Amino acid sequence: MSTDHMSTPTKIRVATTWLDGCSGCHMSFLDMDERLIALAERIEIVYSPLVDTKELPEQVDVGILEGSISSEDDLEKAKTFRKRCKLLVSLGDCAVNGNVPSMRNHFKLADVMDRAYRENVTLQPQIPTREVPALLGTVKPIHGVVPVDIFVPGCPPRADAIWHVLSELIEGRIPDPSQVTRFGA
Amino acid sequence: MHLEDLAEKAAEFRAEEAGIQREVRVCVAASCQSSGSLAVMEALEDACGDGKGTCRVKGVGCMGLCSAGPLVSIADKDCSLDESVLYRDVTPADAPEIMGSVCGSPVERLRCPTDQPFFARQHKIVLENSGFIDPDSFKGYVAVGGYAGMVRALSEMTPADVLREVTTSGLRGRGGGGYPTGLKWSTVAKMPAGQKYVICNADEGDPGAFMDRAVLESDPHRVLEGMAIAAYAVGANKGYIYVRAEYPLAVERLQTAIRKAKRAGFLGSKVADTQFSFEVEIRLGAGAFVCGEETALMASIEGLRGQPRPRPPYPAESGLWGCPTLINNVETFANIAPIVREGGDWFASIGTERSKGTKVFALAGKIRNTGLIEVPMGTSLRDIIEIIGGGIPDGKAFKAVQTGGPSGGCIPEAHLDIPVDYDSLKTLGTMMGSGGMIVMDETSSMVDVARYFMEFCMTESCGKCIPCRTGTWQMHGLLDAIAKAQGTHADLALLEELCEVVQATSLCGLGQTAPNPVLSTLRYFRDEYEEKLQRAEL
Amino acid sequence: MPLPATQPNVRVVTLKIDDLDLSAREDETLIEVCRENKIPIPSLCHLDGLSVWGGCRLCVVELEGQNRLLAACSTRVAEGMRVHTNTERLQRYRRTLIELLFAERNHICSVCVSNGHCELQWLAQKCGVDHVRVPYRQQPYPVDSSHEMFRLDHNRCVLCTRCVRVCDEIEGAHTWDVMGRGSDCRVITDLARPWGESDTCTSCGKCVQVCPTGALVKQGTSVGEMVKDQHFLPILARRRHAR
Amino acid sequence: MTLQQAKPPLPSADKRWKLVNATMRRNGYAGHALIETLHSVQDAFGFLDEISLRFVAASLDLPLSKVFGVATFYHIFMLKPKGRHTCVVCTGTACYIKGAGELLDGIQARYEVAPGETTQDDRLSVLSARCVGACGLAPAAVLDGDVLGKQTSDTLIAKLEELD
Repeated sequence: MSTDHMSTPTKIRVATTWLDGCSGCHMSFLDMDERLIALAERIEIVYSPLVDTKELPEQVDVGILEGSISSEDDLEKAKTFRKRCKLLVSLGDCAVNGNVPSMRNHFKLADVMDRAYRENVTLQPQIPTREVPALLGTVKPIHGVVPVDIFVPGCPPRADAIWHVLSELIEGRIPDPSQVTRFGA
Repeated sequence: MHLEDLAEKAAEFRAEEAGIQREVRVCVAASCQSSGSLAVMEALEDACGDGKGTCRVKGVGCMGLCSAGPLVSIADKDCSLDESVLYRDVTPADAPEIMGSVCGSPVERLRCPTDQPFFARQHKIVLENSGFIDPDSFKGYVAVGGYAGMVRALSEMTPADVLREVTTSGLRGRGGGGYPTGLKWSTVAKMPAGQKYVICNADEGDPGAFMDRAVLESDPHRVLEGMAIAAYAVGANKGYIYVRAEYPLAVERLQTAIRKAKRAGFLGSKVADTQFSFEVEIRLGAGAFVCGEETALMASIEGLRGQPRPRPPYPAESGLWGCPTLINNVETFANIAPIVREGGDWFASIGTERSKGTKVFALAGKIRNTGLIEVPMGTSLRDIIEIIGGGIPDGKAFKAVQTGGPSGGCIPEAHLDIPVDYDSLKTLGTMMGSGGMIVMDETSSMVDVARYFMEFCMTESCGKCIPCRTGTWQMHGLLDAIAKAQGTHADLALLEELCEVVQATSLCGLGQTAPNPVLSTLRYFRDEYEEKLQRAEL
Repeated sequence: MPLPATQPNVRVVTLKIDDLDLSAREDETLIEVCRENKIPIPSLCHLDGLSVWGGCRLCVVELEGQNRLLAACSTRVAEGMRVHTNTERLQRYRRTLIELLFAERNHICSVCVSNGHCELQWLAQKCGVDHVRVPYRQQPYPVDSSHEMFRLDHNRCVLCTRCVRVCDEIEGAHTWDVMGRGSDCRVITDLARPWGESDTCTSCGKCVQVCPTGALVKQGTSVGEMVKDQHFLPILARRRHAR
Repeated sequence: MTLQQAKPPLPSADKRWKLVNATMRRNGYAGHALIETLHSVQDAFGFLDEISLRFVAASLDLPLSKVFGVATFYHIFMLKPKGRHTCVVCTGTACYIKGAGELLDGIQARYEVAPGETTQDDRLSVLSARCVGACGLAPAAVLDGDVLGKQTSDTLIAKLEELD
């Protein structure tokens, strides 16, 4: 992390995305309210569902992932984030431990699909095959597929916790989120 | 009863056999029985019948070379041809020919030379009667000097004298840990008088170990005698033998032995006409390896789930039903009678500085002579494997020898010259254990071996403490991934860390030693792991 | 587990825990002395008023001059002991043990009725467990809602056996026990039949109150609503003991 | 305060219950005779069912959950009836090194049963043991009580095929 204070501090380039989750962690991020303004002076969001950019840049300082790895698409995104981000953050319980999406792990994938797309559907029950990414057999936390540097548990982590983590990163320190959040918090 | 009375009895029992000119000994221990020795014995009995009672066919205990069973030995009176002739791989059809042979011209085609190192290099104390006496015969045991140790202790020694002999002998527990037996006994003896127990741990659970089984099946009275001496020394009047239900033959022979010893007044109230009383009861295990751990074993005797409890308090202080309890394993008790009989100094003259006496090993795996051996402590592994064991069959190369079962480790070629004793094995990252020695050749994968033992520990974990219950599951998963060439370097790092945590935090010995097979294969065969990781990461 | 009977004349010993000079009765265990003196020791199976179990291993401490770690719950104090309760090594081991527990069953805190009032969740935070490095076992377990007042969710059970002990030692019913072995262990009522069919359960609810997690809860509670109250335990234990 | 627990009546007229009762009587109906008693039930009936567990619990005055906990802790106790024949494959270290895995794989391939399972037609139960102590004969299996040494998958299956 750059701590070069000679001139105007360079902004930290941050990318975020949501994988299999409810996007609640991103909502919690927005709950930072007026602190977002202060944050905007220190970080630059280069890619996120919250902004318009459609391409993840090649070089990113901090990548923040919400949600678990449930589909081929999630897996690809996580790998790309890992490749392009210096630091990777797992934000929220789904990213950190699989949380609610992982509750389907107790069932066979085919049974889950049947329940969702056949048993409870009255009109044209069928399992979608096109334009939706294939689901993986087992839902995993992000660090189950790529190395992760910082874990911010919580469902969702409170805005204060996210603020703490980002502030520490801005100051060039590696945060210890267990001071401010926990599983299920 | 005094020693002279016992000697008189022994002489009397021997005299009953005076008319027998030829004794045919057929091994009827489990391994030879599995190879059909009972049918051989029957055929020999048929062929033996000259009606004059001068020939006797006798079922005896283990003769050691199990891979060549059924084994039969013939001893002809007044024939000095190495005292007896040993035959291997005998079938019922061979019986007439064997019985027809006369002193001096044995059946060469079946002959198993007894001057080969497998027999010649052994030194038998625990197995001294094994293969000679009928395990079901009380008279047979007394005739060869059995119960002399007990009678000597009861009639000529105080409990303190016995403790002194056992301490002087330097005997250490043969169950694995190597705790000094004299010290253990003294601790129980020092507890205030009252109800005390003696337990014989015959829950031989290490896969690949069958020493205790052989002792129980071949010479059960020896174990009872050892227990009785122990009970006298520590002030106990009740003993339990906790034996695996998987050893029905051993159980049967123990039951017979207890019944006969009791009838002869050598167990029960007023043992050998003294004020000392000692009752022995058998308790069956029910398929739980963890019950080899002493606190779990006691829980099992109490009719509970065999889960260990934290120590201290040690059993010597608070054991069975909260009473002071002495627990030793079969082989330890089997050493007691000779020690009392011959003296602690005699025993201490055998073996090494810190490991006295002999040790029985069960040789198995990729080795030519599979079976049971007894050698002085300090014999080198190389002697045991290459000379006594006859080396590796099928022209394969030696890779490792595993000692100590699921708690032990694998020793590579480079360390084969170390003397086998408690302390040397420990420095190699393994342990003596109960005496199983599994030899592996170049075709064995050490990652597979580690996974095998971890699977064992995982399924045998009692479930009480977290590190063992779930740590072994995790380690097994990681080993499985690595063995299937699906593991990463991160997996290996995690495996090593789990090894440390499980070792340091588990409640009992099972968990504390469960990582040993992994750690020792990593220490000597790390390249085999690395190779699999590389294949996974290609 | 019965520790040896205490002497009628109990002596006092002095010892050092984390550089604090302390005195204690010689029949006390390390965890009791630590709790008295507000030295935090993590533990899941130990509970004041129940017998010692020694299963969770979270309370392991270092004793100077000894290589082996000791469980504070099952180690009596001794004169001159020098104990360390929170070294880097111990912290690392405790983190791993908690991770192992989270991976063993399906503790999904966010949808648990005990969320916010769970000892496991709380310990994870205290010990700095912010993720679980080992793979999850992914073994599904049943939920038993057959009892009219209480519910048992095996997915959240840590096998601390507090329920078994309180039912046996305090209530005297011994409705609970543990079946199976290793990771297949499960707490059971009677012959492992549904709890609601138990003819030995007195529905006293002590098991629910002592359960550290959301494994045993009251019916009708929703996420985060299950708050447990264990203050009864030392009082009952003392009175039972006095008889 | 002593509340004597009356001994329960035998579950049925089946003579085997008397053997079970004898074991308990010999041990003075003490709770610590539980494992011995379960052994005698299994010896007599081949497995432990709910009736027998309840009878033993009541006779020894033990909690049901404790009896069930013990019965499921020890691997030797079976809660379901076994097949007409039982084949125990030894998976001790010596047998493992010499190919016990292949024996189990062979049985699995031929009869589609894993250790601990019984064939659909109740003909054969397959079990694995942690060491039957016949290491000199590795790999070994025990078929209806008889030890078969130095087996290969083919020889063992040939033996199993001969069963009725």
